[in-house]
Amino acid sequence: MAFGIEGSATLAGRPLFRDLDLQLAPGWTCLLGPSGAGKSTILRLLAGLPTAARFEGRISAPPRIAWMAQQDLLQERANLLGNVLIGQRLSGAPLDEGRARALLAAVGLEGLEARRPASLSGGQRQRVALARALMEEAPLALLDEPFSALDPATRRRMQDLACARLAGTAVLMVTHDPLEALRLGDRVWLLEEGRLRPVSLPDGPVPRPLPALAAEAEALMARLAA
Amino acid sequence: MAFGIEGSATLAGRPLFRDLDLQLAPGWTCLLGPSGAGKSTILRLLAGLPTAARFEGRISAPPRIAWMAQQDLLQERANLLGNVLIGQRLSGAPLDEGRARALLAAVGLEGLEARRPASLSGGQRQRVALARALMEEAPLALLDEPFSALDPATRRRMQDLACARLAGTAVLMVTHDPLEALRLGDRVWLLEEGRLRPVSLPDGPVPRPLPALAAEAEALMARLAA
Amino acid sequence: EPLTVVLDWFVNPDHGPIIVAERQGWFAEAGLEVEIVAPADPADPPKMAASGQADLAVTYQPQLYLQHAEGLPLKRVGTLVESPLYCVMAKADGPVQGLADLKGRKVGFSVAGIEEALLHTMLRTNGVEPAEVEFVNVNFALTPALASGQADAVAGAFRNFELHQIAAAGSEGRCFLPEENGVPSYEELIYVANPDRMDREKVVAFLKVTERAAGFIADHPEEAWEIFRGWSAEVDDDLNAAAWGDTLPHFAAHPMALDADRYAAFGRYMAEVGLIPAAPEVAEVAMDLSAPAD
Amino acid sequence: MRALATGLALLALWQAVVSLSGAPPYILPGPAAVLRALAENRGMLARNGLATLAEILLGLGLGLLIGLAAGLATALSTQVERLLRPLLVLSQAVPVFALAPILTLWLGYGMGSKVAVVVLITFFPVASALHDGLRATPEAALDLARLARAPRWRTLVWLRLPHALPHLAAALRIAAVYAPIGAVIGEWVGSSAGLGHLMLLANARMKTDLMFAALAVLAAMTLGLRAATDRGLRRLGL
Amino acid sequence: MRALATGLALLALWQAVVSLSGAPPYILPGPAAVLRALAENRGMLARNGLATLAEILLGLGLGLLIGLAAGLATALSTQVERLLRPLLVLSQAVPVFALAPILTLWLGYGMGSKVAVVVLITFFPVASALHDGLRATPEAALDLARLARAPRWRTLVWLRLPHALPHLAAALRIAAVYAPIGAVIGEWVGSSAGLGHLMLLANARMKTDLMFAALAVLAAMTLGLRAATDRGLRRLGL
Ligand SMILES: Nc1ncnc2c1ncn2[C@@H]1O[C@H](COP(=O)(O)OP(=O)(O)OP(=O)(O)O)[C@@H](O)[C@H]1O
Ligand SMILES: Nc1ncnc2c1ncn2[C@@H]1O[C@H](COP(=O)(O)OP(=O)(O)OP(=O)(O)O)[C@@H](O)[C@H]1O
Ligand SMILES: [Mg+2]
Ligand SMILES: [Mg+2]
Repeated sequence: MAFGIEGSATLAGRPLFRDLDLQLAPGWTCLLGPSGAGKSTILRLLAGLPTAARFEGRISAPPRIAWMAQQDLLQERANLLGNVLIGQRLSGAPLDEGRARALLAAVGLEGLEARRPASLSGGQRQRVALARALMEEAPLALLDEPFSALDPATRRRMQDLACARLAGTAVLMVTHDPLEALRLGDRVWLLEEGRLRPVSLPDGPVPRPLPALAAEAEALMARLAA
Repeated sequence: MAFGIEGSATLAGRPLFRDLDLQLAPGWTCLLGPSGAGKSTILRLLAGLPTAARFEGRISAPPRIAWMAQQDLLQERANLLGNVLIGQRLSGAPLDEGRARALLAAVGLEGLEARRPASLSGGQRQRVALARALMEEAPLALLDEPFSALDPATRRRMQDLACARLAGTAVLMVTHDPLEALRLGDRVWLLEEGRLRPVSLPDGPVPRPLPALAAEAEALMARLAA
Repeated sequence: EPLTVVLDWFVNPDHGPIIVAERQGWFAEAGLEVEIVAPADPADPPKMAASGQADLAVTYQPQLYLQHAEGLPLKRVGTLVESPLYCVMAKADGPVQGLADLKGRKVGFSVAGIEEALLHTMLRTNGVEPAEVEFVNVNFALTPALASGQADAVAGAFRNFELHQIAAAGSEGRCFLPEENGVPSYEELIYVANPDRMDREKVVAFLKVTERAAGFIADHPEEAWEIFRGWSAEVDDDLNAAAWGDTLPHFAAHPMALDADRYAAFGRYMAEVGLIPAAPEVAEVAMDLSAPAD
Repeated sequence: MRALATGLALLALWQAVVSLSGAPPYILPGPAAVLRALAENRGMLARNGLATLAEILLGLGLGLLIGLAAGLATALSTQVERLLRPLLVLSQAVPVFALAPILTLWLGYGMGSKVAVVVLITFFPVASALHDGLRATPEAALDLARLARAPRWRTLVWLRLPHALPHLAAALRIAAVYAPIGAVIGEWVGSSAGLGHLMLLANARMKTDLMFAALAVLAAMTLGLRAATDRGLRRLGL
Repeated sequence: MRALATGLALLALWQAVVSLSGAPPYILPGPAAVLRALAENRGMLARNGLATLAEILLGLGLGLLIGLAAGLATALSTQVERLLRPLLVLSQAVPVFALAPILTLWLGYGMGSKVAVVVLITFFPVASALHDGLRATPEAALDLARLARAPRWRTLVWLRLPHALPHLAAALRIAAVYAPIGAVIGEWVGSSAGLGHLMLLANARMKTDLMFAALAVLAAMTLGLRAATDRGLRRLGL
C-alpha cells in the first residue's frame, strides 16, 4: 500500500511548490530542506489538516495516521498518561492504558505518568509527543522534526524505538539533521525552491551506523551516547 | 566582568545538581547534557526567573540579560516587528525600530515585519526569537537550544550572526548538537548526573570550521549549506 | 426656582387637578413654575420632600403617620383626594362574598406598607384573625392575580381603577371598603412638605390653583377629561377614561382645608393597631395653610 | 435574511407558548395582539424607545470605561484588589429600589440616575473579566517582563492586555445584553419617558399588549446591540 | 482576620459616605443605626435570610446546569446556536415585572418563581462564557481531533472543555455574585418571606434602617458566596 501527494501549492498567490510528486512506500522517507520551504505544509496536506496554502493535485492517505507535529500539542490540563491516550479517547477506540504506560516507559518517562506537561523539560515534552504518535497504529506516520529537542544519546534511542515500532509503516519524517536522515532514510528528499530532489544514501538497512566524524566529534559523540 | 552560578539545587527533595560551579567569561560557553538534566533550569536560575527547583548558592548576573528560551515566547497578537521590539517596550528603552528591522532582515525575514507569528514556519519563529534576543545589548546572553529548528545552512548563518553580534558578551548556550558546541564553544561543559564535566575542544578561534565528516555526510552538508 | 411636585406614582386621573391646572396654564398665571415628577415607587416621594429635593410630595394619609414615626420632617399641607380609594377586591361571582369568607384563603397585596392598618382591621371586624389568612405580596400584578385565580382576593386595589381593570379581563369585581369595615375614614392622597424648607407663599399659591382646577373639573367633567388626556399619549386610554368619572367625586374641593378631628382620629387608630408607638398631635403631622401663619 | 428567519421563528415559538400554556391574554398576549399594539402605538413607542436608547448607549459607554478602570486597578495591585473587590461585589448586591432615593438625591430625576443604573449593571462583568483575563497571562510570557524588569503598567500594556482581549470581548458581549435591561430598571428610579416607564405604566393599567409591544421594542434593541457588538468585535479579530 | 479588616473598612467607608454626602437617615442610615436594626430584628432577618439563601442555592445550582447545557448546545452546533442564541439574549432583555404574572401563573407563589428568576439571571453568564470558551480552543489542539476523526462531543469533552475551564471559572464567579440579587428580584414577583420581601415592606413603611439591615445580610451572603466560590475554584486550580 503506497500513499503520496502529487500537485502544486500556492501561498498568497505565490507558488510554494510545483509539480511535486512524493510517493510514500513502507519504510522511512526523510524530507530535508531550508526553513520555510514548505515541509510542514506537505505533512499537513497529507494529513488532511487545514493549511494556509492552496493545493491543487492528488493526495492519497489512509484514514488513520500517526501524527507528530512540530509543536508538541500537549494538553496542559491532562497528565502524561492522558496525553498519550488522547488519540484513543478522541477516536473512541478502546483505551489501552497498558500500552500507553509501556510507551511512556519506552521513551524514558516511567513514573511520570501523573505529571502535567508544564513540569517537563523540553526534551521530555517531545518524547511524550512521540509516545502519543506511536500509540496510533496506522499505516502512515507523519513526523515533523520528531527528535529535534533531544541529546544525541536519547535521540539515538528514540530513533531506534521509532524504527522498531513503525516497522512496515510508511513513515515521512521532516528533519534538519542530515546525519539523522542518512541514518534512518530509506529515501531522502531535499525540498528546495519548490522542487523535490533525491539525495543519495549509504548502503545498508536502517537504522544505519552513524557515519564517521572527525576525531573530536567522534569522541564527543561516543561520550554523549554512552 | 565574569558572571556565574555556584551551588546546589534540589527538585521535589531530590538533588538536581550538586556543588555546581559554572563561571561565564566573555565568549561562548556551551552546555550539553541529557534531556531533563537541568540545563534549562540553570539558565533560568542565572536569569533570576522562577523555577520549580530549590537552589542554594550564589548567582552573579548583570541586571540586563539577552534571553532566548527553549520555547519561542512569541506574542501571537503582535506582529514580527512588535515581537522583536517587545524587550524595549517592556523595559521602557527608546524604541529602535531601525535596528529591529535590520535584525529581522539579518535572520532572513525581511519583508515579513507585519506578519503574525501564527503564519510562520517553525524555523522562522525561532529566528524571530533570535532576533528578539539580539535586540537586547546586554553583557550576558543565555540561549537555550537557539538553532534547534533550523536547517544546516540557515543554522550556520545564524551561528555566524550570533557570534558577530555577541562579540565580547558572555554567552551561555544550551545545545544538543555536539558539532555546534565544537564549532562555537570557547568552553564546553557536559552536565551529567548533577555534575559539570569539561569537554576538550579543537584549537582555533570560534566560529571554527565544521569537523570533517564521512564522505556522504560531507557531500550532503555541502549541498545543504550551498 | 420652579416648585417641584413629586406625585405618588405615574400620572393618572388621581392627579386630575394638578394636570388640568398645568395644561390650562393656571400655575403660570399665578406666577408659578411647576415641575411635575412621576416616580415608580410610592415610598420615594416623601423622602424627596423631606430631604429638600422636592417642595411637595403626594402621599397617603396612613403613611403620613409612619413617616412621622420614622422621623421624616414632613407635614400634610393639603389634600388631593379626600376619601379612601383603597379596596379589597374579590370576584363578584367567586367564593368570597364577604370578608368573612377569606378565612383560610389567599390574599394578594401590593406593597403599600399598611396592610396591618387597613386589611387586618377589616378582617377582624368580620371575625377573621389575620393569621388565618395567607398573605402574598403580588407587587405589580393585583388584577392578574385575581383574574387568573391565583389569589382569592387582592388588597390595595383602588376602587376607581381596578374594578374597570378586572372588567377588561372579563370578570366582574366586588370591592370591600375599609370605611365600611371598621377603619376610620381617611384622605387617600395628600400633599406633604418639609415645613422648615417650605416656601409657604408658593405652596399656598399652588394649592389655590389646584382648588380652582378641582372646581373646574367638578363643573366640566367632560371638558376636563379632554384637557387631561392631552397631557401625553400614555395617559390617553380607555381605562383612564373610565376611571375619570369614578375619581371626580373624590377630589378635595378645598385642598388646604384641614379636618383636624379626622387626623386626630386616624392617628389614634394607627396607635391602637400598633403601627406607631403613640398618636401624634395633629399639629405635628398636619398644618392648615388657610389659617393665618403664626 | 437570517434575521428575518429568526424573527419569524421567534413569533411562531411565542404563538406556540401562548396556545399551549393557555395563559390568558392579560397575562401573555399573542403575537397578533402585540403586533397590533406595536402599530397603533408606534409614535409613543418610538419616542420612549429613543429615550431609553440614549440611556443605554451613554450608560454602556461609561460602564465600559469604569469596568476597564476597575479591572485594571484590581489586576495591577493586590492591595487595590483587596480594597476594591468587596465593593465591586457589593455593588451587584443592591436592589435598585433601595438605591433609588440615593441616586435621585445625588443625580436628580434626569437621565443621570438611569445612566447610573446601566453603568452599575454593565461595569461589573467587564471589570470581572478584565481582572480574570489579566491575571491569566501565561507565566512564560511574563518571563519577558521579568527579564526586562518591566514596571507593572508596561507589563500590562504589552503582555497582559493582549492576552486578556478574548476575555474582554466575551465580557463586552455580555455587557451589551445587560445594558438595555439596566436602562429599564433605571427608569424605576423615576422617569417620565422611556420604555421602562411605558412598561410599568402599561403593566399597572393591564395594557398587557402595549407592555409586550414595548418589550418587543426593547428586545429588538437588545438583539441589535448584541449583533452590533458581535460584528465590531469580530472585525477586530476577537 | 482579613475578612474582619475588610468589614471594618467597609463600615468606615459607609460612615464617611453618610457624613460627607449629608444624606438624611431616612435615605441612607449610618452604620450605627443599621447595626442596631440588625440586632433588634435578628430573628426576623435570620428567618427571611434563610428563605432567601435556599432560593439562591437552588437557583444557582439549576442556573449552572442550564447554563452549561445551553453553552454546550450552542457551541456544539452552529444550527442550535442560530436557533438558541436569540432566545438566550432575549431572556436577558425581559424585566422581571413583565414576567411576574407568567411566572406565578406557571410556578405559583412558592419558591418556584424565585428560583426561576435566579436561574434566569445566573444561567446567562455561564452559557455565554462556556460558549465563548469552547469556541476559543486553539486550532493546533483541534488538529488532534481532526486526525482522530473525533465526533463533536468527544472533541468537546477531551479538548474543548479543558481549554474552556478558565472561562467557565470566571463565569461561575460572576454567577455567584448575581444569584443573591436574583433571589431578591424574584421576591418582587410575589412572596411572603425572604430578604427581598422584607426589604420591600421596610421600604414601604419608611423603615430605612431595617431595609439596610436586610441589605447588609444580603451583602454578607453575596460576599460569602463569592468567597466560597473563589475558594472552591482555586482548589480546583482555576
Ligand atoms: N514543576 C516541576 N515539578 C517537578 N519536576 C520538574 C518541574 N519542572 C521541571 N521539572 C524537572 O526538572 C528537570 C530539569 O528540567 P530542565 O528543563 O532544566 O531540563 P533540561 O536539561 O533543560 O532538559 P531538555 O534538554 O529536555 O530541555 C526535569 O527532569 C524536569 O522533569
Ligand atoms: N497563514 C500564512 N500566511 C502566509 N504565509 C504562511 C502562512 N502560514 C505559513 N506560511 C508560510 O508558508 C511557508 C511554509 O511553511 P512551512 O511551515 O511548511 O515551512 P517548513 O518547511 O516546515 O519550515 P521549518 O523548517 O521552518 O519548519 C513559510 O514560508 C511560511 O511563512
Ligand atoms: Mg516546519
Ligand atoms: Mg531544556
